[in-house]
Amino acid sequence: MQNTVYSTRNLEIYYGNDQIIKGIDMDIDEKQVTAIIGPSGCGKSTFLKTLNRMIDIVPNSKVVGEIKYREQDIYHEKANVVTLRQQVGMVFQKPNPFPKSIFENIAFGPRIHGIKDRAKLNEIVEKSLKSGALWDEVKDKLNSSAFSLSGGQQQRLCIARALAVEPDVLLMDEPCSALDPIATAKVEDLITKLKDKYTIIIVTHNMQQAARISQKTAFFLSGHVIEYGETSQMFTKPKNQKTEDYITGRFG
Amino acid sequence: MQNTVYSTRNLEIYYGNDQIIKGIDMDIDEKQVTAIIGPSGCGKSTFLKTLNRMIDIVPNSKVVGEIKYREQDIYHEKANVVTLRQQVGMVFQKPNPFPKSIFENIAFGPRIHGIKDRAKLNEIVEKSLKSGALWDEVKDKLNSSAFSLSGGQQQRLCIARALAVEPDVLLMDEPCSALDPIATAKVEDLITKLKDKYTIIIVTHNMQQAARISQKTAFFLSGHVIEYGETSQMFTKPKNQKTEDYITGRFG
Amino acid sequence: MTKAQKSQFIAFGFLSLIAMFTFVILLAILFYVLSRGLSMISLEFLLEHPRKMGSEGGIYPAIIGTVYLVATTLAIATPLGVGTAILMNEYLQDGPLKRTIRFATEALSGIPSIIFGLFGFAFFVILLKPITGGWSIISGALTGVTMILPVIIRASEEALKNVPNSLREGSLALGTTRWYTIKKIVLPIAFPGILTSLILSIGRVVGETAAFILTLGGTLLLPRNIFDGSRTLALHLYMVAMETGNMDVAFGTGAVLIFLVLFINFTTGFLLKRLVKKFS
Amino acid sequence: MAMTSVLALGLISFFVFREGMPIFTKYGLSSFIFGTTWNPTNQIYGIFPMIVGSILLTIVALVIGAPMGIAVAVFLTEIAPKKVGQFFRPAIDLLAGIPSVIYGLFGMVVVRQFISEFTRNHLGSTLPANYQTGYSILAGGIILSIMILPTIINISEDAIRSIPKEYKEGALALGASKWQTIYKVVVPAAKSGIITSIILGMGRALGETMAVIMVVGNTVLIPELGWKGLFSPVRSMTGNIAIEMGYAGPEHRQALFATGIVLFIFIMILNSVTTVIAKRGNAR
Amino acid sequence: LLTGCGSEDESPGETLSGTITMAGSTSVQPLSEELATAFMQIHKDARLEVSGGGSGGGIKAAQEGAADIGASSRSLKDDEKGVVAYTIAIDGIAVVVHPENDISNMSLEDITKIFLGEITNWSEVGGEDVDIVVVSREEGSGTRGAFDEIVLNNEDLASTAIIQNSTGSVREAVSNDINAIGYVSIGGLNNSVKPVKVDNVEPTTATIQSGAYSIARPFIYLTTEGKEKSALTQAFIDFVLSQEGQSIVSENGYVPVK
Ligand SMILES: Nc1ncnc2c1ncn2[C@@H]1O[C@H](COP(=O)(O)OP(=O)(O)OP(=O)(O)O)[C@@H](O)[C@H]1O
Ligand SMILES: Nc1ncnc2c1ncn2[C@@H]1O[C@H](COP(=O)(O)OP(=O)(O)OP(=O)(O)O)[C@@H](O)[C@H]1O
Ligand SMILES: [Mg+2]
Ligand SMILES: [Mg+2]
Ligand SMILES: O=P([O-])([O-])[O-]
Repeated sequence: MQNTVYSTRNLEIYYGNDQIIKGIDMDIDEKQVTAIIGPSGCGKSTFLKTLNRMIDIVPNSKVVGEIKYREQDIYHEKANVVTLRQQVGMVFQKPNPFPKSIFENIAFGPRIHGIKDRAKLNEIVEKSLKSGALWDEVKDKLNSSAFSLSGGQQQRLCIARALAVEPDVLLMDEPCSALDPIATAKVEDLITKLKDKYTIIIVTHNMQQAARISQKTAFFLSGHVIEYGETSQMFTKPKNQKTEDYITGRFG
Repeated sequence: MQNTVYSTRNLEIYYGNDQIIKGIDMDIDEKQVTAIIGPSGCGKSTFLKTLNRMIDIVPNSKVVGEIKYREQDIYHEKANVVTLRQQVGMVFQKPNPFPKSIFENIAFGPRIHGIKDRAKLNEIVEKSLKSGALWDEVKDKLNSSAFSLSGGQQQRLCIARALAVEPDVLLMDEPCSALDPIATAKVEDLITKLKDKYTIIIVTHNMQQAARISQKTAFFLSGHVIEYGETSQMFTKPKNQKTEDYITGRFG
Repeated sequence: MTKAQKSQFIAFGFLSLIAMFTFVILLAILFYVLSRGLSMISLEFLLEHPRKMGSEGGIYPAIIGTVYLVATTLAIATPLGVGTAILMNEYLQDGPLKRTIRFATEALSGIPSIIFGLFGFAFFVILLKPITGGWSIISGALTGVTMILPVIIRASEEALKNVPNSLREGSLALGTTRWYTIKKIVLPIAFPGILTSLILSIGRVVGETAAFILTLGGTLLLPRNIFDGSRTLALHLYMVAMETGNMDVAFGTGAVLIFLVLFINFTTGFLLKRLVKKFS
Repeated sequence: MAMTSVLALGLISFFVFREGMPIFTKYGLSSFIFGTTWNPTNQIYGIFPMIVGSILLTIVALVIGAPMGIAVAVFLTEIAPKKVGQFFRPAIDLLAGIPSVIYGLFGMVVVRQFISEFTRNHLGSTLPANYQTGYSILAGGIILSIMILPTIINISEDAIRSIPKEYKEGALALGASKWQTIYKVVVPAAKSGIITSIILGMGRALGETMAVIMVVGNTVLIPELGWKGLFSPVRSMTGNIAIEMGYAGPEHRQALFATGIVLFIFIMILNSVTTVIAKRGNAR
Repeated sequence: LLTGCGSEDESPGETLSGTITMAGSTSVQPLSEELATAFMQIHKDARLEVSGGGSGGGIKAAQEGAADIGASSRSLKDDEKGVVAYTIAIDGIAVVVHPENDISNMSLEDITKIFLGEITNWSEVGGEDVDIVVVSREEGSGTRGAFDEIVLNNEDLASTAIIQNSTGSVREAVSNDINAIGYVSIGGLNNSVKPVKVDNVEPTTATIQSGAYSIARPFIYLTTEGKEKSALTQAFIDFVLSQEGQSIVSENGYVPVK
């Protein structure tokens, strides 16, 4: 039995008056990949953003209910969102490197957390890029702009950037949807490697991707979790008719 | 044997210096649905836009090679693009009704092609909305803004609008990707009905959709047509390994 | 040609004609002012003091007055304007406060400059005379600040808005504070846009007359500090033209002003281009 | 700090109203606004001629400037090749950047002179003498129309550019010509932005001071009805303030601040209209 | 930058420094400029800022203390209190027409009628058959005040008159219009316009001094009553009224008062 990293209870999320997430109870386990699937607009991104409170920056958003991250209520008034986000890294749909050099992109996080020593920074950058499976491709041009990289490289850079602050969890919102097949394969490989050390929660539109890389899958529909369980089981014998309809492509 | 509506030879398309379509020879048959599938960025939309020369409005685009529509070279210097676009209607990914009433949306095309008589317009509007499977839903509010319709209704409105100028071919670029399952189902039904009178070429991301509604499927990858043939055959026994990888979701 | 093509041909021809006409008007104004003014411009004209109420001599004090006024106005308006823009775009959520500020900013930007002049006269010149020295550069500058504040706020906000949200998210998701994200990511990217807004507002100050005629005093003497009265080039042009009727000096001053505006526009154009390049 | 603009607006309103209100209470609002005599020496304050003057100048400026501005905006967004656009942009920025006194000077020396000669030579017998000086609504309107062009062009251009390209694609794909697409889809869809540009141009024309003083003659006079009125000299509200402010005795000065209040209210009305239009535009 | 904004801080006997501001009449302004320039040549540290605004503004500025010295180009009215007045010169108001206008002499009565709008055609006063364009100054102008009083007996100016707000712009308007008539300070004359004789008397310093030319008025400096003048202000007024100052007055075409 694995440790639970996140557990949500009666989680409801609103944008203004629209209720997007309509009561979700979900426990997410440590050191494995949890995939979230579901048709467009069902609330996958919204749910994900709530786990590291990135949703705070969405105007008029409101979160009701409970989310515990490692036993801590992250919406408790004393909760520290900066620390939370350091522990819970995030990778976005479109690669979003800063308009700085490759080196500075990776060093950005460690710097804010107080690391100034150049040797130490060098070490972190190398380590993170290696963990991000990008080191070999960029080691000779660390000072070039991050924009000079291809889309897939940029995405791995963003993953490496998130790893540089030594997170515990990685949230990924369709990290491959802007990538070509080859880049996608590389990122998938990377994710599979990372799950030994990190807890990964990934939103994807690509059912096959979910099947390939995740251990558990949650199927979202209109703000509800319709089905949540072992990936292998869900893709072979879904319990719910809607799940089956969705994964066989009858809609979405 | 059916008539060929389009045939392309050595078709190459460039945006600036980027070659997007890298030599396509393809014959498209009359009165059936031809689906184009392939991963994001492979050039599906670009190819489609070339068939009614909508690509002309993309700055720096260049088309090389030959496209014949019903034996006419559409890129011939004497070719009339206005007539071409009247014969080859187009439906876009996002429903794009004009900010006018439902009636005016449908009447727009006939009007610009010179029909002024109100009775005649009424008749066309009714007929087109019926063909677009929307008449029953909107017949009592023809003067309301098109924006008051739901997404799926808007998309059917756009289809009806295209039908109002009595086209021969309908090009559709992911017409359901912004729609929910129920609206998708309605549009798919509509497409199936329309294929008796019109030649339909549809780009889709949804493999199941292609399987459900098309008779022929072309698989595009990086500007090439990897495989093109009977849909039934392609989804059951693809000839090419890449096609198989793609339709079984190994990438994309 | 079909009917549609024919009407397109006529319409496009007509529109192009009007556009050309507009262009010609601009050229005509430029050409006229420069052709009458250029011959006046010489080193003496630029560096000498005026005599006979400006109808003789040069325009040196007006140049210096303009520089003083612009510098003072910007020194006060920049922190206020950029600060407000940061607050509006990065911190405030929609609410009464933001709406009030937005309303005030928009209302200010619509108010005619003569009203700013009336206000500046009643408030800075008369009421605050012990502090501002009455008609003075500081009175003019404070009046100018109220005028250009909306320009700076709006353009800076625009610059901040153009910073892709994904970069803010990227930074915040690494566990940074908002201010750190603004300082390290947002402001550096928005900088050219903000700079552009400042230069635009220089143009506004340089070109303004109605507000300054009531607040600067309009003396021909060289200002020594910001508590002295002064006149700007635009004010000088107006006063020379209206009080002395010496059109040559007026056009000479006009030509100098046009060069100034050209310089300002060139610089903004350059900055904007850099901005665009950065994002493409 | 962010409250500076709120503070500034508050102070401005407060001062202008405080200084101007006594006139209303003393002589009555309607006699101030509808009075046709302006004779501060004898304590008669009626600004109706100035209100009429401001409105007429604005109308003439719009009649000339709005169609031109919109035409240029359409030309630049939809017709002109990129190269031509690159030529135009700096030209329009320059037009916007030229100080108003230069327009005034040009108007006074060139436009006024031209109109004066034209009236002398062609309309000498039909127009009264003070309509033949060139100091006129027409001169003011022409200069103002040039001055508001950049506002109208830039804002209309933005409005047209921000039309979703889907509309255009939709129309073109139905076989509409470029021009049909422009006038049947693009311009109607950009309507609220275009109207906003006109109203902002209106505000600019109404608020312009120095250039107007230099070319309109500043006579306190209600122009004749009809085309002849075009050649009449007038005084604008802004001109009234700027010309007489320096000279004014206590009550006279209050009357000028009161003129400011009226102008202020005009502008505020225009501003709210733009806000409403912008809101409606966004709501779509 | 934060230095010397007041003039109160001088003690007499030291070299004069500080700033005084003068505002008001645009007719007095050119003379004030000359006087100030001469004064500043003697007192290098002094700064005399001269601005316009018009007589009404000058009087007001002196009353309120907005300026150290106000300037007016007409005598004070009975209700204009709270100021100390120093007459520094006498100036004539010349009636001017376009240089190509044939008329060079007019009766005062005709001039009155023209400005009242009772005569509207040049032929009525012996010129060509064209309408007259009347150019006047704005409310609050000292020149206008004096002209209205002397020529129009305070009756209302023709409502069709073009209004210009400074001596220079009246001159400009008349010089641009062959049918125009206007009036300006004689110190403000130049050859772009032609002064006419009034009842056969030419407007010159001599005829004004002798009283033969009747359209004349004083130039007045005003200071705030009951407020002690700064040493600099006092020194400047003393200078203006001195031999040296008055010779500058006559050099510039005005009638000295001493
Ligand atoms: N900032 C916002 N304000 C208001 N509504 C929003 C906002 N962001 C998203 N929504 C709405 O919330 C719903 C859920 O959005 P969300 O982005 O979570 O969907 P999703 O499942 O991630 O879809 P996709 O697969 O398209 O990314 C959608 O209907 C969307 O329109
Ligand atoms: N206007 C344009 N200018 C330059 N490049 C473009 C333009 N439009 C598309 N491209 C590029 O051309 C390539 C093919 O684009 P296209 O839109 O045809 O892809 P697609 O197969 O339709 O993908 P999707 O499934 O995402 O719609 C992409 O790499 C895209 O970035
Ligand atoms: Mg999402
Ligand atoms: Mg596409
Ligand atoms: O400017 P004025 O001398 O006529 O007051």
